[in-house]
Amino acid sequence: MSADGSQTHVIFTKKDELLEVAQDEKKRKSFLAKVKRPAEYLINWGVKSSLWMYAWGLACCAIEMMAFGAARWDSDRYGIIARGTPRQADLMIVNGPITYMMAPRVKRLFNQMPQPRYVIAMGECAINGGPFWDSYSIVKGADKIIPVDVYIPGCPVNPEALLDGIIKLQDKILKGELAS
Amino acid sequence: MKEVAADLIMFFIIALVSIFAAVMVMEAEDIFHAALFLALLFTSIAGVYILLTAEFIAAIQILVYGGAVVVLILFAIVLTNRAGKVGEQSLKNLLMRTAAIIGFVALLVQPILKTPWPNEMIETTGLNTYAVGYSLFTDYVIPFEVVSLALLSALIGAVYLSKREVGQ
Amino acid sequence: MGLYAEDQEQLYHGPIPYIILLAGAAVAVGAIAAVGIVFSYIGSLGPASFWNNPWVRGIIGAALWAAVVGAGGLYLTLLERKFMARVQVRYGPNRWGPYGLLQPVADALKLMRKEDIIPDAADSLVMRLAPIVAFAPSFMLFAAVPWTATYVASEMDIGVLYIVAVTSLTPIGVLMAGWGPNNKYNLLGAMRFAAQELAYEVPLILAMIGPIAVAQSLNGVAIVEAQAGYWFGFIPKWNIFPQFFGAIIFFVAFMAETGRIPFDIPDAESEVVHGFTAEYSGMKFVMLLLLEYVHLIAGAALFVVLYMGGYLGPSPINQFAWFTLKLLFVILLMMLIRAVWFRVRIDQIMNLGWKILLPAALINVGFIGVFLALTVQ
Amino acid sequence: MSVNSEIIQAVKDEFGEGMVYAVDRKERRIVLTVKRNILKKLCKFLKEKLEFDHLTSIAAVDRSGLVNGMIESRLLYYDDYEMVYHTWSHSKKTLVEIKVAVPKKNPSAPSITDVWSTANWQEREAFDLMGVKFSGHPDLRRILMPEWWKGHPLRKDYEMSPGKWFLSDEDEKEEYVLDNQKPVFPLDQKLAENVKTEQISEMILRIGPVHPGNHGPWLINLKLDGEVIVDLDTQIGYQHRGLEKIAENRTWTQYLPLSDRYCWLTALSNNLSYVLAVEDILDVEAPARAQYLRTIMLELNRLASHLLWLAAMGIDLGNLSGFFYTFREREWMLDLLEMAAGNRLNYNYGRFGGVTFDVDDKFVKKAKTTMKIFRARLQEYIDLYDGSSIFHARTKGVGTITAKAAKDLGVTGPLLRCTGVKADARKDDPYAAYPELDFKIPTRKNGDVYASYEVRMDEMQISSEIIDQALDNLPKGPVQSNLGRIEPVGEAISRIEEPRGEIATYVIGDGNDKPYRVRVRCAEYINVSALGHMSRGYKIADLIAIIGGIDPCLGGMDR
Repeated sequence: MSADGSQTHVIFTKKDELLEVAQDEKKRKSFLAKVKRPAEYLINWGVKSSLWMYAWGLACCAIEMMAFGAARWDSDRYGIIARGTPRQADLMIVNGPITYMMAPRVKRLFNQMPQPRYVIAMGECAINGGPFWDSYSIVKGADKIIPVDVYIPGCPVNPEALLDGIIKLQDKILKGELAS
Repeated sequence: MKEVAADLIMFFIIALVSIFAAVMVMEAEDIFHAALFLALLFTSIAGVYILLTAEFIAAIQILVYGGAVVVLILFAIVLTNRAGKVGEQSLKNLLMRTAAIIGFVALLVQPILKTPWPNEMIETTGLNTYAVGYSLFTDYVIPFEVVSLALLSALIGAVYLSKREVGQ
Repeated sequence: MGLYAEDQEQLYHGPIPYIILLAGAAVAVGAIAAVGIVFSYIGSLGPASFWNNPWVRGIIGAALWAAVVGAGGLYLTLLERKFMARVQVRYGPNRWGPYGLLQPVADALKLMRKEDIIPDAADSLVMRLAPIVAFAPSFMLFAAVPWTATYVASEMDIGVLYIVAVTSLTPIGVLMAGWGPNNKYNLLGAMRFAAQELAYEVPLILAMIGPIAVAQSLNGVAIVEAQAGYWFGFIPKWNIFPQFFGAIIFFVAFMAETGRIPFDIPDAESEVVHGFTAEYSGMKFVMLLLLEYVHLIAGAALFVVLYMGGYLGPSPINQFAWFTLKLLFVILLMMLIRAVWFRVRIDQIMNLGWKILLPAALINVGFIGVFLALTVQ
Repeated sequence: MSVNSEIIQAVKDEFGEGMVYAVDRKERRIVLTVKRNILKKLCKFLKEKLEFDHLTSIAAVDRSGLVNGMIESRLLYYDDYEMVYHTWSHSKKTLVEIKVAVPKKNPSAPSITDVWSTANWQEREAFDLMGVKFSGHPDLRRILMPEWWKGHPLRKDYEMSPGKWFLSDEDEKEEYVLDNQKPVFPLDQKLAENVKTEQISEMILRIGPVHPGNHGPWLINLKLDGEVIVDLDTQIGYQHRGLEKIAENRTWTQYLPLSDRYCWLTALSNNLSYVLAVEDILDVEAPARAQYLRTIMLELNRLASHLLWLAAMGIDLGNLSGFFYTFREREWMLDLLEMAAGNRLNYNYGRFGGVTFDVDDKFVKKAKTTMKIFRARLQEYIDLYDGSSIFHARTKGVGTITAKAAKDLGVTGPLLRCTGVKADARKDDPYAAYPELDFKIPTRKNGDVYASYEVRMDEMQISSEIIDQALDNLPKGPVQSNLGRIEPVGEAISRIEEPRGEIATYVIGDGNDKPYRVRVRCAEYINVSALGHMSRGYKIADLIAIIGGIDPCLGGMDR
């Protein structure tokens, strides 16, 4: 968004609401922290150990995501399998540039995922538009429309890098630091 | 004595469920719900058969009515357009339906009271599957075959009706 | 695993994984044997004992099998993932717990915690009830499966017919799951499931007539006992040998009823996006997912009872263990088929069911009738 | 008398002297500059009398920014827009370029859809991105940009800002409602009315934009009678990144890595297509070693791409193991490509007058081993796929297309060769080291999905043999020639056989350090436009198999 506000490309509307929710969560945590910690840890462990990713493809990184699921990297080792419907997915890997035409769909798919849900911005395009930064049809980053947990740079991202990103995300989940 | 009491309790539960289901088949606003209540009705009637130790009949009841007939009805419903709910029922409609049901029950009261119901327990051998099969192929073999022919003709008729002509 | 072009020769990992696998198998067989011993003890107490009262036995049996089949279904997913992985030159889950053994636990924890979405346009009551209605019947049928000669949760006269009758209720639940969420893909998947189930129910039952006629009983235990003994002293008198034709018809039909590759059109991912489970999340999805696996166990159990001599086997391990081993064999066979076959198209499935399997099953029934008329008396 | 002069003579005899003729310096292409009113007649004449049965590409050029008054042959110029048509003859093996000037005010040209059906989507694209209207076009609407988009991005006076665009929850809801109620077949008015009144006998199913069987975000609107496809309308553009416009804002060299990204599976072909076009303008040739390296890499890329197609085919038809097996070997190809170019997907390997890096003996040795094992593995796939009767049942007689229809629809690559047409740019219009190598072009007769499967399997075998040959004959020498500052003047078109068909890059340089216009014809875009023709009358499950057979790549479709 430019300083004068003339070009309102993207607005993430619910920012304030999210802040409030986060503060409430903080209060609740301090009150019941001691009782809930082991249970939360257990649940978080379960969530992080079975991150089902949404099987979709946007661009080049989708091919590397497929390679990540295939024999050499075998995402199944980490309990990561691909589901074809957002209702059963926990992890959305935004693996390519988002066009203005695609953006509403991406947001809707994200909204269709049940909580807890996580987003990885895979590759430069999903981080800030990447090599197409000055194109007329590209949203400059996935975080303009949906909250993103982990950013993985690369063009395209190697499967190793994706694995690293997912391990980072798992650490975050175990600690309970969530973006969405 | 204890077992008879348990059977009675089970019978009343099943009877209540089946009456409820039967009424709801009529009263459900959504046709899909009505079909589901029909499935409940058929299944609970199978329960009555089990209480009468007619297990074979119960299994056939579930297999044919619960499994096949209801599934076919549901299948037909999902193939049609989603019609939505019927809409508000008027009071007059409700009263008329109630009157009709009461009239029908009143008609049944006389025969129910007059019929000499057998009051003693019938001894079962535990091999009633065998008995059913035996009587089906000896005493009732002609009706059985006639019914099967009727069903076959219905089947062929259905195939003929639904078959699309070549080039259409 | 030979994933790099250079290490084509280094396929051998050394003996340790195999030793551990064997040890694991030994432990599993031991556990199964222990359960079997408990069962045979209960069975040996006689009909007058408290444990053999129909009510007590029914309730205990239900609770026990709820736990065993539930956990079994859950771990069957792990077994399938590991097995498929090995077929597909990879490892499968191996990070969480030793050899990935905690993977199903993690999946279950996550799915329990998952938000349960009921869409606005959905028929919410039908959508909520659907998993239960679909799941309950496939669970009920374990009541009649004879695990040992003396232990059946509910020993009834109509045995296998009860199993078939109860299975036939599943499509109702699945159609509810298709209708409730108001999603076209759910509906398409459910319709495909129901059509498939209807088409294959008839050959399935017709194929069952063979073993039933040989045993002259619908009771599972009687059917198994009729297969006791050996031909020439070493070939067991299982129905699968004289009735090979019928066994194949039964196998294909129950594979189609389970809805697995090559007959997995109800939840074909690339066509109808997981079919009738498309709109479900959280625990409801788990129930619909387990439906497939419970169906798988039940179908395999029925196959073992009807054609593979049930719990019969040479004495060194007990009857329950034999049953379980045969069950696992059939299940692994189906998993292997799943791993290497393609998916059939819907009209091809219907053709196979109505035009090939049904006449074949009828002919099979005729043959068995003639055979029995010639041999018996 | 050469083929080219014969063609020119024939055209002269038919249309007289009212046009300008030229032949480029390599005798590879004839340039005809004509007036708008005879365009359609000329196209018909070329197709029917001279067997120009393949329309390669249609490019719209905004001439308003051109400096230097470029090429003398453009005598008929008096306007700011021009349409450039390239047509190729499979039998004569030569290229004809037709140029038509179009007025700036209300730009319009006659539609040639009824001459070559493949013009349909290309004209829609020209309308979408350049705003040229085509009179007589049956279905002229936007194709790559959403319908609410304002302006035509490829015009020189287009502002890059997309205008006011935002996404709040209300907007999303509105868009959702619009999405569901809008008639999806604009041509079918009766159906559109019926959709409004909910009285349709046919069911409408929307596959996409995100669907596991789609291979990427695009939308297929299906009109179904039961499970049988009555009609089909595709909406693409969900991955349109505006690469042709971006090219005009980068220098010639800066655009090299971006040209990889039309289609990520065939990055090397795309890249080399651009490089070859620019080399054509500059009139330079890469050294022999570089030509051989290009050939090796192109074939490795073809193998990787075909293996991914096989994997996707496995998933689409329900065989998961196929996916894992093929990806195992695909990783080897990527290892080799990474070893040579330094990246796994987008290699950026081509340079004007050469390639980026040389390879060493280690690479040669590894490549030879890999090819040896790969050929054995290929047999395994044939056992896995061909050995399954279900695979035969799912693919034989599905998505059948005749040779005539395929040529008319502009389909190229394995999809064309599986109908019996022996058309391959590697033989017909040779580039890199292909003329020096000995290889066959596999064809089949049936034109169904199974035939295209067989063609691709044969191609994999042949590709690995080509790589072996090229490795054996790899000459010594430099891999890069020194060109200095790159500011080409002129225009050129290059044709390359990428794994999915023909990619043609049409480049105009006006002496600046930036390209004036880069126009890409990707095989996927044209092949997918034939989907409707191929899938009408088949079932939904067949559609998945047909899409698998077409092997779409979203990047190439949307660019």
